[in-house]
Amino acid sequence: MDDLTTYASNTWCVGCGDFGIFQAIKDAVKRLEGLGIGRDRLIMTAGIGCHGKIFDYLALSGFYSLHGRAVSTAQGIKIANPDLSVICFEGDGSAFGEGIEHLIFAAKRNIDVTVFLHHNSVYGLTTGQASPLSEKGFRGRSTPRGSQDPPLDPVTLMLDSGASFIGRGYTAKLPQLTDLMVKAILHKGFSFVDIIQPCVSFNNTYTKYAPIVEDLDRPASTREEAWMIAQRKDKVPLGVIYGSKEAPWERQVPKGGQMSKEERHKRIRSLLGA
Amino acid sequence: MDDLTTYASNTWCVGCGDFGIFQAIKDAVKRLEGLGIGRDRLIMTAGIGCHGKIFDYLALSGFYSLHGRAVSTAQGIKIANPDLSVICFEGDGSAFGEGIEHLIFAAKRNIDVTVFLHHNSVYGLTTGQASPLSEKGFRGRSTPRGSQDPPLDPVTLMLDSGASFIGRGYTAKLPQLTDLMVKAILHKGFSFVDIIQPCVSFNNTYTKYAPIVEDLDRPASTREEAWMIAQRKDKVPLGVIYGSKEAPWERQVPKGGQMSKEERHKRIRSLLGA
Amino acid sequence: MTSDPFTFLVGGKAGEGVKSAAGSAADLFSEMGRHVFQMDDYQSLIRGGHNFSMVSSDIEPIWSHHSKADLIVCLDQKSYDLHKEHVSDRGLVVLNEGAVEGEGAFVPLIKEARKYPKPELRLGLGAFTVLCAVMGMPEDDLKRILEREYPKDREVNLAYGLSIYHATNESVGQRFDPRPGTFKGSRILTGNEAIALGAASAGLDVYYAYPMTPSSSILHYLAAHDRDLGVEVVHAESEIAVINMAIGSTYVGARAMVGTSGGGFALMDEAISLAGMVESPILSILSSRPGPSTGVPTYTAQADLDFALGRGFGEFPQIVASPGSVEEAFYLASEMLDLVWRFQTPGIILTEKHLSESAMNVKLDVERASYPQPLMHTSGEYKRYSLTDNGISPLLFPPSPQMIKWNSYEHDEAGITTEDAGTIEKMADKRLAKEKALIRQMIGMRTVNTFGGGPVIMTYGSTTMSVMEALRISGIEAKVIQPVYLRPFPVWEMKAYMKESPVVVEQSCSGMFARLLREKAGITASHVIRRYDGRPFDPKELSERLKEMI
Amino acid sequence: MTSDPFTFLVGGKAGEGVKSAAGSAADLFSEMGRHVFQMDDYQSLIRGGHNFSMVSSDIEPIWSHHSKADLIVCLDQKSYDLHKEHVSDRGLVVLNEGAVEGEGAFVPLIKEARKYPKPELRLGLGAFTVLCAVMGMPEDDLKRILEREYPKDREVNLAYGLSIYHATNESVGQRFDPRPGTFKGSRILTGNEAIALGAASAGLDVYYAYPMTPSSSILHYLAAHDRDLGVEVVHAESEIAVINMAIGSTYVGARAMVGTSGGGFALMDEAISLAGMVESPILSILSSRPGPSTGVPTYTAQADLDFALGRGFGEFPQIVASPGSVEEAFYLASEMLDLVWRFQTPGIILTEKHLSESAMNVKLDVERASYPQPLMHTSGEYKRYSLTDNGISPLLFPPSPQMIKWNSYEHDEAGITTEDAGTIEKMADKRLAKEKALIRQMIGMRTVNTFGGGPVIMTYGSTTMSVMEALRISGIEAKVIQPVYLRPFPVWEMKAYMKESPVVVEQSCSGMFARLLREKAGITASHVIRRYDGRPFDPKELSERLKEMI
Ligand SMILES: Cc1ncc(C[n+]2csc(CCOP(=O)(O)OP(=O)(O)O)c2C)c(N)n1
Ligand SMILES: Cc1ncc(C[n+]2csc(CCOP(=O)(O)OP(=O)(O)O)c2C)c(N)n1
Ligand code: SF4
Ligand code: SF4
Ligand SMILES: [Mg+2]
Ligand SMILES: [Mg+2]
Repeated sequence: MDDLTTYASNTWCVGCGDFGIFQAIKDAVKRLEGLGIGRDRLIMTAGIGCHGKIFDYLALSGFYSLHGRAVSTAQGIKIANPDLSVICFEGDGSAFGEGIEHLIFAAKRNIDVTVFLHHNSVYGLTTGQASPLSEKGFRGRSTPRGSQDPPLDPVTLMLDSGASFIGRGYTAKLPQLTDLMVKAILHKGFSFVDIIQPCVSFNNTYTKYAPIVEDLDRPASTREEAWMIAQRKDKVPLGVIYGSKEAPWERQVPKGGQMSKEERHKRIRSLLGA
Repeated sequence: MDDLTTYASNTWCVGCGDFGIFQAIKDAVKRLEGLGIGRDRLIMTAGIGCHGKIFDYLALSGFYSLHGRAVSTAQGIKIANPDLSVICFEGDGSAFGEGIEHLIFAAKRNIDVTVFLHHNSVYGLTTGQASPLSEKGFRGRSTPRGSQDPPLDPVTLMLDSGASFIGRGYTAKLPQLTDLMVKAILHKGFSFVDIIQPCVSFNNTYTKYAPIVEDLDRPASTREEAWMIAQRKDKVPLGVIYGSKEAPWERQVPKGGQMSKEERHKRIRSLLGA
Repeated sequence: MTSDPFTFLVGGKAGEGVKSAAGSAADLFSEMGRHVFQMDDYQSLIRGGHNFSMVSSDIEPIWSHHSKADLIVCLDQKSYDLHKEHVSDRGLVVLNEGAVEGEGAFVPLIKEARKYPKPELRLGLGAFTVLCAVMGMPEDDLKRILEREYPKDREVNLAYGLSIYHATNESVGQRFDPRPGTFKGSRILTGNEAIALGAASAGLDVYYAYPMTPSSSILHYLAAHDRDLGVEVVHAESEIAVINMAIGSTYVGARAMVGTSGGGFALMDEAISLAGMVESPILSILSSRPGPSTGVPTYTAQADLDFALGRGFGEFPQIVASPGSVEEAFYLASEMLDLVWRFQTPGIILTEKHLSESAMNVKLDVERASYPQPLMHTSGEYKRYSLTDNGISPLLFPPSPQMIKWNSYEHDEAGITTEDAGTIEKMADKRLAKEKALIRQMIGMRTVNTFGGGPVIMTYGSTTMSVMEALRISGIEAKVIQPVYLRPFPVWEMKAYMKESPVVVEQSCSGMFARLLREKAGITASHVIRRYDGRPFDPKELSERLKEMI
Repeated sequence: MTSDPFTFLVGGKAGEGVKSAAGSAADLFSEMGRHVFQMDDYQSLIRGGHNFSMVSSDIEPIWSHHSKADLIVCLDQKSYDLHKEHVSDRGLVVLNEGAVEGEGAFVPLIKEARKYPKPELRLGLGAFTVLCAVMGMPEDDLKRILEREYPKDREVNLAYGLSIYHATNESVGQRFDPRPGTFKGSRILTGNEAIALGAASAGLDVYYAYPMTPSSSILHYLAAHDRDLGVEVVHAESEIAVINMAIGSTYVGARAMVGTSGGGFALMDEAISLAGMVESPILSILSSRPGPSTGVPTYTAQADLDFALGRGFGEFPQIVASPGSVEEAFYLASEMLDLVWRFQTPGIILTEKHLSESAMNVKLDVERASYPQPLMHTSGEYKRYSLTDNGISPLLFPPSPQMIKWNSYEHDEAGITTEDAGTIEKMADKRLAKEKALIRQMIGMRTVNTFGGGPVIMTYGSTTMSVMEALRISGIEAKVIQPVYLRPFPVWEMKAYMKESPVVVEQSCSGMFARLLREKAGITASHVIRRYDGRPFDPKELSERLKEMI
């Protein structure tokens, strides 16, 4: 057991893609330390689902949030203390079902938090119902004859909502995933990493993705280009899809100058005209 | 007072774009009657905001829903009785702020309801705060120094989410708006009409839009093309932007065969093995 | 007829078929005409960890599993370590040879399974076969039963099962001889299945849900039987969508229901208030687990009582009821659907994981289920919120040439928004009148169950089952009072007990139910027996605590 | 010092400046050293409709507007039709000449305004000028005051004002001579502003909200003064985002607050339970309007009492308090922020439109505000949920080399998820221990206000103001008991009144507060005076009803 792993016993299924994400983030944390981002300043939040269990296993400070709300919790942390780097582990049910509004608005704000999407296209922890990212026809316990509608595309939606960094990784390609994580965390502004994460128990997509994943040569240089990349059906591009230097969300009240009790009271007295 | 107007006293501000929407829907209802869709089968839902007041004024059956939930209410009506045509009047705060998840999933399902967006880029009824569709820099009572982030684009988002009919109208161009409404309601599947609706009290956009609106020659023939149209910044295209014949959401339990009490009890007895 | 209890416990990792082994055992005992209770204890994970299931059965009606088992089959070491003390005096512990160390009889469960693909998946079948063997089942019966219970991969399963059968016969032989009973023709159902079927019997048209333990099996069951039952099932994007869609469906006259647990129901709160205002008859199932917040998802608790009773803002009538057994769950679901349609107001069935996911064999009479027949508008001008003496306005559904307006704002009789002081007051009075009418109706109904006689014990919900079983096995004479309806609280019945100092039994830390009794009916408990570690009461332990107190 | 009441009423359409005319009048009386109460009655619309505002003032402390006015200025016909009966015996009605028909003095308000652009927007200024004139204000004073109150478009406003001044002098002349008082150096604040300032005094760092009447003015006020006060203000996408962001902010030690009304607060319910579990000190402002559901957005009610008291699922301590005046709102906001940080659990300030949006002039002592100083971890290994006698675990905020884990699942001391029975029980006990510690703390605090002596009247929240004013103006001797804290309910103080049969006054239809008194403290009301038409009590009418009863 390394020093980034807690004593919690790991209950992911053998072969689950989540192990890859766990390994990659540990490697990323170590790389970031080399780059001056100490693990004390790296705060995680997590949604509820199999993905969220990373909260118990990873020895970082953080907040195990509600199903669907980890992106809001993350933003609240960042807003209150912009000196922290905030990373958010989310499931596709949690982030694109229950709490999709928060993801869209975090991207719109371009707030400097990073979201890692455990994209297994299924509700894992609740035993395999269709998720918003499940293929049409997915047979789960709530759709025994197959789901009716096509999946949302996370990259397209994040792009159109205003995310300034978008990447896609695959739990079977760890060095690339680690790399993406480091880049996403270093990015100033909202960053989103779509991580293909097969669920061996309810949606084993290793065989589906293995032949169609493909590394991108270079990131798209415009949103249009990135959108086109996202529309590809034949291949699933991996790597940084888009990255731009748009101004991130900023506090209106500079945090550096957090006011003393005395200063505050003085100002309130003057507001009260007393 | 015509027979589509109730006795409720109208409290929209003089000059409000909502009057245009009110007139257009009344004209559309009459046109639809000519096409065999009686007003008894046309059910409306409305969100909470200035837009929602149309519920009180328009003499149709319907459901004055919650802020942000009119699209869900509409779907519940359609699911329970697919023989009805369901139209939903929504504000940009209600539909793209509070309840954006429902809009996205209605589009994803391609369920046969129609959403009319009162797009005034402001929270009207709560006295002028920035909405998710407000321009960057909008000064409202919650953003006195100007809002920080750019607006979402409703057409792009609806397109990404899977809407099969998308149009844009303008309250200053009534015949076109009426036309769009009729087409949207006749469309089988999820239809969305983005209606530019100036708010004379808090965001008077008549002068902004008048010079830049432009009629589209023809609808886009692919989603890609439609997406490109939506990205245009110089002109604001009006008319049908996209329309396709994708299979709409369908009941799994055919409504036609709604079961008698006797039949149901028989089947339950057999399920119980009794 | 004397008692002849028998309890089977099987433990192992998630994914090893523990639950289905227990399910097969339950089928077996039920077929023998015995009464059966099955309780599954599992963790919030998909593979690994520790799960166990218990099946208790008797020739008399039985209300709970017992925590001392006659046969314990340990598929893994953890099961042995955790449960070795739970063996009854005459009991037997069977160990998975090669995988588990300890005292007991070794059976080569995994060894034999390794001869076939996916050996772990077969262990449950092996455990069930052990049970059959120690009960002395003839080989032919076993074959027949295995084919029925494990129809997939038939050949392999049969071969494996027979090898375990022979191995068990060799190492243990017949050890038990549970007597056949007379309870024939019953059906094994979980509480959730009973609720689903009860609602379906009352004409449920649409069920909306977002998965959440321990309510999800209602969704799964109805989705699996949608066409059979004529119930449209929608798994929507969130609980907020769920409840708003469902309320939308009631607008056109569809009988709609939703189900969730605390977190999801909290999200529905705004819409419960909406239902109060538009007067929508929406029925919600709230199945509890330990909270607050995400809490302990797969375990049981009764700490959502205050929550269930305090839904929504503003004033409007609400109905909350909680069933005390699987059988009651069935009839109550239909009765509640009837009530919400009669009074056009939201209702909640409050239950807990212990009832939702435990199974009993029951005989149900579909004809006894209620079937809603709401008050319909017949003729003349229609006004959705017409003022009547009892506050109930007749219903009319589209399509109709008349205007039917449901409105979340305060409204006039026609459903048009109002800010007029007089109308605001009248409409508040109308909703209050409905509450009074509801109480009049309830006074004529059975709202409280009473069992037996003697010193008084008060309890409710799934804990009723634990109390009943504790009394049964210990022979304590007591009178059990179980309010089925919790809002409006049946003070008219309960005030008869104002002078009593009952023992209260509940699964909450702060004693919520005892407080409710005190505040609503002036009943002060002499003792409050609480359990709040996520586990249901063990009837034996409970009976000992009860003995000290009464 | 005898009483010298004076009431000004101005009515017109939304957009005509009714509210700001009343605001200017309030400033004027306040400057005279008089006590002031301003109540705005407006509809849920932006232009048109009917709004009116009332400013009552006296040389003695005053707690409410009066509904009989000494001067009524009717900008439109509706105002006249609705308010002509509301004139006091000595009172005067002024009519907008040419626009309003009726009995009274005509002043050419709109006629003169038409000489300038946007005439409607100036009517409020005109109404205010009428007030100045009938009070005999010298022309120079008027000029100074108009320049201060209407700084925009100065020239035109002054010219218009003077024309109205002369016209009024001609047609009416001086009619009133309200005496100057001694209450100098005060500041006019609404309840919402007082809450905002009270929280800011207690070190508020972040305020999150989504607009909702009648809470929105907290958002507007703090947004307008964010840098002055050092409070970051975020208008997020929904109330669910609001509360989850706010709770996230508390994780890093920021004092966070949210504000909303019933609908928005209902949506926050899941996160309130989250706060209970992670032990987040989050303070919420719940400002009520008539419900259920969308209800009547711009009016007042006290029908969310049960709602405020019953938030969240599962068991955890909660603090609910409701201020009875603008002054109390200020101190209570700071005290509540202190308490939630001390006990690391969610708190709610329950108030109503009538207090939130009504204004009083007050003198506040910022030094008397509380300032949270939570228990911090000092040394050694850090465990977020360390078990202590009183259940309170020390806090530590990132960045820190230690691991700080807040967890919505049930957890061990370090914050790691658990399903262990023993740990589940311990953590439930820990949260219950905090509740007990909270009660011990509250026993040493002022939790109930009592005023005067005589027969007992019980009330709470903004209705306290109506009751106090009713007593003052009628000279009825009575003892007013106002529980400021509602959860935990201060039974230790209230049980002193168990033998009383108080008159209860509240703004709910079903008598929620009376029920609370009965259920929690065994206090049975002799009479419950209820008003639930969206309007606050009129002190005069209330005093007459009280007279009959005590
Ligand atoms: C409000 C709420 N609704 C439902 C749940 C139940 N729930 C827990 S995990 C989960 C699904 C998780 O799916 P996903 O987010 O894709 O995560 P995965 O398990 O696949 O990693 C659900 C529905 C919950 N915890 N809270
Ligand atoms: C849950 C909830 N939150 C907030 C409100 C208050 N509210 C009423 S209308 C409105 C804004 C309306 O904006 P929009 O939807 O754009 O409608 P418009 O008034 O501009 O037509 C808000 C925030 C509410 N009614 N319900
Ligand atoms: S169920 Fe799927 S996502 Fe969950 S741990 Fe198992 S393999 Fe992973
Ligand atoms: S505030 Fe704006 S949107 Fe509302 S009625 Fe007035 S002009 Fe129309
Ligand atoms: Mg998933
Ligand atoms: Mg708007």
